[in-house]
Amino acid sequence: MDALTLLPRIFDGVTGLALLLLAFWALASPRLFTGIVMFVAFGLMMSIAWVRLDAPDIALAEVAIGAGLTGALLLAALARLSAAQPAQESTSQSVKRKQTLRLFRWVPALLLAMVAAGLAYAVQSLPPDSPGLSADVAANIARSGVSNPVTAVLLNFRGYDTLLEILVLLLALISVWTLGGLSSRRTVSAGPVLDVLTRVLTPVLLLLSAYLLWAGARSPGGAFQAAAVLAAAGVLLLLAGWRPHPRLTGLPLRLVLVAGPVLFLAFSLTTIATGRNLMEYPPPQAGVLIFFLEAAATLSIGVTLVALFLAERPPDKEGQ
Amino acid sequence: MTPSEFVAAVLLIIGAAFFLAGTVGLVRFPDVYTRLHALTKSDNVGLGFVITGLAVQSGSWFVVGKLLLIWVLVLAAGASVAHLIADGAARRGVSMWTR
Amino acid sequence: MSAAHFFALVGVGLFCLGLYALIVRAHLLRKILAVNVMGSGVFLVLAALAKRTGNAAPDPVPQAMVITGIVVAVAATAFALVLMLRLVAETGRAKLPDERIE
Amino acid sequence: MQLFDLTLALVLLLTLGGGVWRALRGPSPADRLLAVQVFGTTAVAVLLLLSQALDNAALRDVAMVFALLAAVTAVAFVQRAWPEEGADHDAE
Repeated sequence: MDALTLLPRIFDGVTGLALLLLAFWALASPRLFTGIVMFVAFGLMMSIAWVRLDAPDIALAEVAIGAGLTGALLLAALARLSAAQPAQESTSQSVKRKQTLRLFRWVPALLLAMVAAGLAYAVQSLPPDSPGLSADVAANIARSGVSNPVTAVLLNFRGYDTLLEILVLLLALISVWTLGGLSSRRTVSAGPVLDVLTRVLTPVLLLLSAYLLWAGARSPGGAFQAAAVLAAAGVLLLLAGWRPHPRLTGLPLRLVLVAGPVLFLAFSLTTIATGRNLMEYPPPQAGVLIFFLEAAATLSIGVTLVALFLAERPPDKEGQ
Repeated sequence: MTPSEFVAAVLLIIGAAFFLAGTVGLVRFPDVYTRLHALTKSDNVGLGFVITGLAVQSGSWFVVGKLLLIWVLVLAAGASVAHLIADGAARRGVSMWTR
Repeated sequence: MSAAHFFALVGVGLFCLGLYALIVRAHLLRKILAVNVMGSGVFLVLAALAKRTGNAAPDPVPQAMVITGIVVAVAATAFALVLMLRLVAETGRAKLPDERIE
Repeated sequence: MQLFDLTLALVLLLTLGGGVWRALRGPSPADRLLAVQVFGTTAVAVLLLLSQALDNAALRDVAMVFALLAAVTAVAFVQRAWPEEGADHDAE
């Protein structure tokens, strides 16, 4: 076997092993903080795995969400957790019980080893070559309005997936608000360096978000990646101490949140009313329609993610 | 091997050496400030050499521009983060290593 | 073994690792991490199986589903974290109630 | 050159082991966070090398997103999750 076929295999092997080890330490390290650090590193390693699997679209999404959002979400939650719950001693009774429980850990371990063996056998017995739906996508890509097959699937062939996903995000935010949200925390003042960093990075991030949205039609990118970068800009602003003006968190915020879903729903209803299938684009206008729907989806998803990070419930009416 | 390929290879190897040195420093240095110092070497110089080497390889001005943009962004973010961590550690009274 | 099958097996490993931690770790934040690792394992299996196309471009349909899944996972994580913090605010513990201890 | 770039990417991937060791060892939270920063920068370099070796221009976009967002986790740590020295809340 020559070096040019062997080397990628070694690379894949190292990546796979690193994934398993990082996941193990994320779940097994004694400190929560170490676990979170390992989980963030795990996400970064996942993006290398996506690259090796010829999935740059997924790599972009993983990087944008893993580097920008997940770490910030988990660390902010950990901070609130330590503020709410000072370190507590375990009672001797619970320690004893823990020890008994630890003795019986081999039961789930054994069961899961069997599950793993079964799943591994199932994966191994799948045929090595299976084009799946790629031939169908390739046959219809010219009518979809975009040339990036992943964007074509997300926005055209299976546009209802994206519609439902936006609704799921909105549902998550509504659930957070229904729980009463979290009380706002004292803001640590940003200091001059972070202040300048935020001022420089935020416009660049907005530009990058717009670029990914625009590039998604023909190369990796698209609404989700753009939205994740947009959300990262918002998270950075929140971390630097910026808060939206109260006048913006009432009706304007809610209008932005529902802009994407409403536009998608309106479009779906229009396609049905004009005798087409659900979300079947008229081929000549497909490219333009997809772009506008994606732009609205980007804005709504991005703002929803920022609101999920903030997790504060805005007042129902001004002055209340 | 053409001269430009040779130059690219040398630059890339220097870059990788800086990454290696940064990792050794991260493992071996005694406190958070010195480790930060080692880390910023791989950030700035290591990535800088790797990017210069790749720029020599690429043969397209568009790619060179993008690579330089990436380097500038990493520099700005890395320097700011290094300052934030060092400043935070100093304000929390993390003691410095003395011989 | 092809790269596709190898990464699919890694995905299976991640799923089982996450499921085990979900069962044995008591802290809720750790359980949230465990569910995320399980999700990553599933995504890895999906995207790896999409690559069984030889040298041609991989199947875009599973890839699109994984992208949707990643965004849904982060939203679900955010919601789960808020749920956890509410539970801590109510009970003072970041663990699920266990009657036999109290 | 393709072989050379791939080898170098593999070497950089292996240097991440040092970062993981530091993240596990600590001792302070800041030390653990440094490992994340090393991961970020090294991953940018690996992605750029892979982009050249596999001739895939999209990976440079991935590296760019990475470069821009690497700061966000660190800022979240400094602004929110960094406990006062001596305080140790994060043990379970």
